[in-house]
Amino acid sequence: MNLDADRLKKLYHDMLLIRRFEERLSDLFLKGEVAGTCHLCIGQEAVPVGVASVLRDGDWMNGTHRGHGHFLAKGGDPRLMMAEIFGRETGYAKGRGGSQHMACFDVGFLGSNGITGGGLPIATGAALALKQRKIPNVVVGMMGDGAANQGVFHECLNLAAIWKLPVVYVCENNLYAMSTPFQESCAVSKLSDRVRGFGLGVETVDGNDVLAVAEAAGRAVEWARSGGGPAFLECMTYRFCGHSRSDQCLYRTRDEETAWKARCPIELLRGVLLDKRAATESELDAIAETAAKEVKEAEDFARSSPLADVARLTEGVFE
Amino acid sequence: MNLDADRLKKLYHDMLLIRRFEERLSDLFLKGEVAGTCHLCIGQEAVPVGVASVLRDGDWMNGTHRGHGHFLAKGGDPRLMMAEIFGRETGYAKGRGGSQHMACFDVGFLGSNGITGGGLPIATGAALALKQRKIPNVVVGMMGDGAANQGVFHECLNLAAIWKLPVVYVCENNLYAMSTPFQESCAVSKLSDRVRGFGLGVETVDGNDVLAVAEAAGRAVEWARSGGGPAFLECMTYRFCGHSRSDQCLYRTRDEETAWKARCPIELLRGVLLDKRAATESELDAIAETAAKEVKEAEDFARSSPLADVARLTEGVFE
Amino acid sequence: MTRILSTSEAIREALTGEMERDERVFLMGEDIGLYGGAFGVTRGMQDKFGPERVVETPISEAGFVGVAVGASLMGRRPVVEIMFSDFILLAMDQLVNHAAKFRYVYGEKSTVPLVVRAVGGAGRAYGPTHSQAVEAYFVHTPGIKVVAPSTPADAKGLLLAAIREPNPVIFIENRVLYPQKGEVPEGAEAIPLGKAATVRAGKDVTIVGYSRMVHESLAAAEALSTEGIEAEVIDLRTLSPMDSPHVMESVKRTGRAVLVEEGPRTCGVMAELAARIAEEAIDYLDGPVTRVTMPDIPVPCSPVLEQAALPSRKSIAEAARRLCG
Amino acid sequence: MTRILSTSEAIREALTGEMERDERVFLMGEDIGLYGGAFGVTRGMQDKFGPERVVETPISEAGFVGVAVGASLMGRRPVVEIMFSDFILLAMDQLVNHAAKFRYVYGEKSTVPLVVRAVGGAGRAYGPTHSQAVEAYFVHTPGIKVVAPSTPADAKGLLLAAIREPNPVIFIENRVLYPQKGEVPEGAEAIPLGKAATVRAGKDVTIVGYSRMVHESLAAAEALSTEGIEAEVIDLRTLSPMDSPHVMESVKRTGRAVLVEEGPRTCGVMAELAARIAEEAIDYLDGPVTRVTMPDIPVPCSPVLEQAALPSRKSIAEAARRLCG
Ligand SMILES: Cc1ncc(C[n+]2csc(CCOP(=O)(O)OP(=O)(O)O)c2C)c(N)n1
Ligand SMILES: Cc1ncc(C[n+]2csc(CCOP(=O)(O)OP(=O)(O)O)c2C)c(N)n1
Ligand SMILES: [Mg+2]
Ligand SMILES: [Mg+2]
Repeated sequence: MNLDADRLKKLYHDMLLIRRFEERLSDLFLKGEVAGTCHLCIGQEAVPVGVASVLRDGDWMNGTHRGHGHFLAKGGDPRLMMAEIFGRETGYAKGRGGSQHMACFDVGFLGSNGITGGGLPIATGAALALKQRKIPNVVVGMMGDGAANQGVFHECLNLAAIWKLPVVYVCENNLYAMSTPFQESCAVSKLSDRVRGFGLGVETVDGNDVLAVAEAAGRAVEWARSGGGPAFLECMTYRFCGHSRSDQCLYRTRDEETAWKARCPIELLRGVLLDKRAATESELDAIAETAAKEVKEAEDFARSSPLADVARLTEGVFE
Repeated sequence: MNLDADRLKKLYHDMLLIRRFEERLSDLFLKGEVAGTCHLCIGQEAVPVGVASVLRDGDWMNGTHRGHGHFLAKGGDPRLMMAEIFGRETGYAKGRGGSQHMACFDVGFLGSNGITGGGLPIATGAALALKQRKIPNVVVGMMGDGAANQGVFHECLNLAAIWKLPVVYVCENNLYAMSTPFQESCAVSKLSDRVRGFGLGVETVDGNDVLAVAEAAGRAVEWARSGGGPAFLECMTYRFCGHSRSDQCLYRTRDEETAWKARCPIELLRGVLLDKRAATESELDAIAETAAKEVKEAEDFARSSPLADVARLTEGVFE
Repeated sequence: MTRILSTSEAIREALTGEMERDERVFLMGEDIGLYGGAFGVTRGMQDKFGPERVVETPISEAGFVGVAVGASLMGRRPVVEIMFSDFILLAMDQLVNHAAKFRYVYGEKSTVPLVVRAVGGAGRAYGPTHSQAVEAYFVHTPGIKVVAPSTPADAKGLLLAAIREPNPVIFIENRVLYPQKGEVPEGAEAIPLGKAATVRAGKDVTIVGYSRMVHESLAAAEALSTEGIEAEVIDLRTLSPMDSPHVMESVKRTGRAVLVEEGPRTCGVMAELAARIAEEAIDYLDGPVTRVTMPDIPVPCSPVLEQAALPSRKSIAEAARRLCG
Repeated sequence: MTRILSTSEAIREALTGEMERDERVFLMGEDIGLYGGAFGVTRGMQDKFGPERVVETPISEAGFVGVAVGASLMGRRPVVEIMFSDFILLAMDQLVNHAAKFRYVYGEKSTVPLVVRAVGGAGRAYGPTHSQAVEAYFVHTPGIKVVAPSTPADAKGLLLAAIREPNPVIFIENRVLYPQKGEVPEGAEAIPLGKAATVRAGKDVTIVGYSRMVHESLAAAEALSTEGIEAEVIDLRTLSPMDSPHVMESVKRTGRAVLVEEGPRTCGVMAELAARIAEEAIDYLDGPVTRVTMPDIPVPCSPVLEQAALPSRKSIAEAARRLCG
């Protein structure tokens, strides 16, 4: 077994962990065991996992509203995440942030964010901080195709470009922002064409092919790391699930869904692993079991944790 | 004398009216006869005059903070404008708006605007209104190169492009936003390159050549009028004066200023008029005198008008 | 004639009616077409009126709110939906520096007949960026009216008034109330802006609220009644201009005021009302003015925290009891 | 040791001192380098510290404020200048939905040691988009502190504290005060946030103001004194958290409160203070709480209108006189 196989298996595991984590969440929300709403990234796992795989210690990432995958890929602890979503005192933010607002500086995760596009200036500012401190690290700013229509995104592109900041904007173009088709919210066929005009290096890639994502992300990250300035990576992908709990996906066809589901990023990688004989079926099944077990542990941890502490309701606004 | 000569002489007059109006304002502000601050467009007159010259009845324009030229070119009454700047009851807004906030719907002027870039969504929305009413008119949204860095500008570009709105964004790229050189605030060498990526028709033109401006604006306006959607016109120009009253222009060289002043848009057009024998020296001098007289009358009107009426201070917030 | 409708239905009826009556009225917002908006309020309307009058927008809050301001200046009557009122903060410049100022600043032709429907309301564990109250920002802003109905009938009548109003209006909806049902008149009669309503008569204490807090206040009043305390409950309905004379009349009678607000306390809507009482009615007070509000914290996501943060019938009754005790 | 400095000089001294002391501190804003900012406050600082620490930005208020939030999360200490405080409305989302919420929402490592210097102040005929008061928006926002000094010494001491503060601070400067001079200590001692100051002792009425209105209040107090009315004048200095206990102590003594604010009245800063008085001190009042504020209008450009709109020593004295009469 070579290193490459290890790497592929890790990618496989990481995608599966996200998948299992969210499948479970989906159940829990539907059953009403967890309150509020949440956005699942089932089908899009290749993007965060591929991108995170090329990051080094000291690199940062932020997450969107659809951020569980981003956080898990960057090293978030599924137990603390699950506890947060369950509103427990042991959660990443003691139950205050919930599904859309979690951060962990120890693993380089700046935070997921409930405001579409709102995390992009934060990522850009983090890159400015790295540059000021002359640290050879980069920041990845995650976003969706919908976020690309926020004004502040463009302000950030320009700021990052003129200051040559070590930031890579990674867009999960899953063809929809909630129910709005990408093609109806953008007059050009690729976001990378729009972004190029700001002076960034850009690329559009198959976002369901984790290896293609990793390769392109590797180029973008090295460009940013080596002082070339910001880059933009558009990953074409698809969410298999609805936008949020209540979505019935009336705005897209079952055919389109089927076609994309046939290109499941996890199955695609499984195919590669088997093709290359980098792993056996049973090895891969074992990985899947590990992932399932981690999710089970996370849920047990969450359930056995105390609810958020009402006595401390007003604490923590200020340091 | 042919029609063409009449047209050229009108352009000449309109530019001179702006020039004289603002030269007088400059004096008045320096002498402290008028309070507050104001932004003069001396040196940039070719842009509003060239653009306005291709507009028809029922077309609209908005103005920036540097908006006297926009308003005068669109048909603003110098007397009411001067009265507004003098804070008189007879001013366009009874003294409430001042130099940066004047509008007149009767001449199709949506309003100048103290917020850099803030008028662009207004212009875009006005274009939406025209489109909804199926009226074959257009809106011109004026802006500076600095405004091009506002997020909302990009949101507007995208909205106008996907909705194919009859709006033409005209950027007076005078190489500086206050003291900030264009090249330091934008990573690409032309704004039109950035805007192209949003799916608009774009062009960059010599903004000191009123005929070139008129020609390019004519193309853009006809494109928008005929349902082609939005267009973007970047006019390269230069303000001969400081940004505002107190500016000493330390951020640019005297050489650069001299070079641009040698390309005064008014002198350039005068040259054309004489070359083409479209007018005689004395005819042109007479036009200049007319312009000076209009400004004098405007000032007299303002001075002889009553101050804004304090008794009505709180009126007019709501209809 | 009235029927029983939910708040969402009542709002949809107002929107539909005005769009039928006035071709200048159009809707704008994210996912308001096929999806019907995040909470289904405009469901079916794009089918009925077409995409030109139910205009779906990209996620560009500053841009499309500004576009609506521009269109309204030109005589259109846009009704914009902000999916979660928290996102209105992205459009603050367009609302405060532009829409709110234009008529005063440009003159009387520059009216802005704009309605922004901002969907607020905590209590559903949507977390800090999807639950906060934003109304006080606009109540503080000269040149913008703010409305916040509590019942289906008021939602319809006040929305009709807001759409017909020649000035910008922020119309605060509370999503927790969307499914709540009530009698709604069939006609198209507007309820004038700027008028509070006494929704329960009482002599011992005046409880003032708006939007969902009216219901909590009424429930508190019921509980108090069993203890012999008769609370008068006033629904502000319009927050700006604020019908403080209506409140003053009641407070002068009862001598006690409990002011309830779902949003954070400091400089909130009820701060203003408390200030006006302190200016106009202190001689009539038998006890301190009492506010019952969310504490000055972001809205936490966890249901137990969120519920603890929100004013409730219990905390309102408790405050009234203390005041009357 | 103290020297006489103008307010701008005092602010520059605080900025310079902190930048020398702490390499994490940097400045950000439009035209703050060579130009020194629209009012020259940072003049010469880019020469001294270089463009990496005095970072000039394009006109992208939302973007660069957000960038500063991100940098501060990472332990930098950005001090952002907003050229005219009106423009901060473009950055509301980044400030309210992000900076103000992060620590509560993400946990205690996510602190935002950010200072936003917002240059406000009416009275110079700059017109409606260059003169309005924005502080109340932030006083209403949980998770952000708001400071508004009135003297050069306070400007320096409070700015030092704001920069050292681990939480986001909106630092309201009044450009009309920039040239005003006063004694300023040489050292680098911070004045703690959250503490009001009694700037004139008196027994008959308490006048509370902040920023430029403190000077108008003091002038009013002098005038009143000649009529035998001794006003106590309190400078709030920090608006959030608001030192209402300090005010309460005084109001309970004098029995009269005149609250002065340059911004619009409804839901303003003084609405909150009036509300707290109504909650905590009504038993001590000898007359209604009285606010003296700008009416609820945009700030008009014409000098006569603007002056008529602004509270002045005259209108403050008049209010106090009425209250004491
Ligand atoms: C400022 C803002 N506007 C609107 C929303 C509501 N909203 C949440 S997610 C979403 C769609 C985002 O689309 P995209 O960026 O493509 O990400 P995706 O959901 O497809 O992952 C919308 C409209 C929001 N959270 N924030
Ligand atoms: C939102 C906003 N930010 C900053 C300013 C201050 N300001 C006024 S004009 C100006 C420069 C504008 O540059 P540009 O758009 O190039 O127009 P120009 O002045 O060159 O005509 C600035 C920074 C403002 N008025 N509004
Ligand atoms: Mg998407
Ligand atoms: Mg410029």
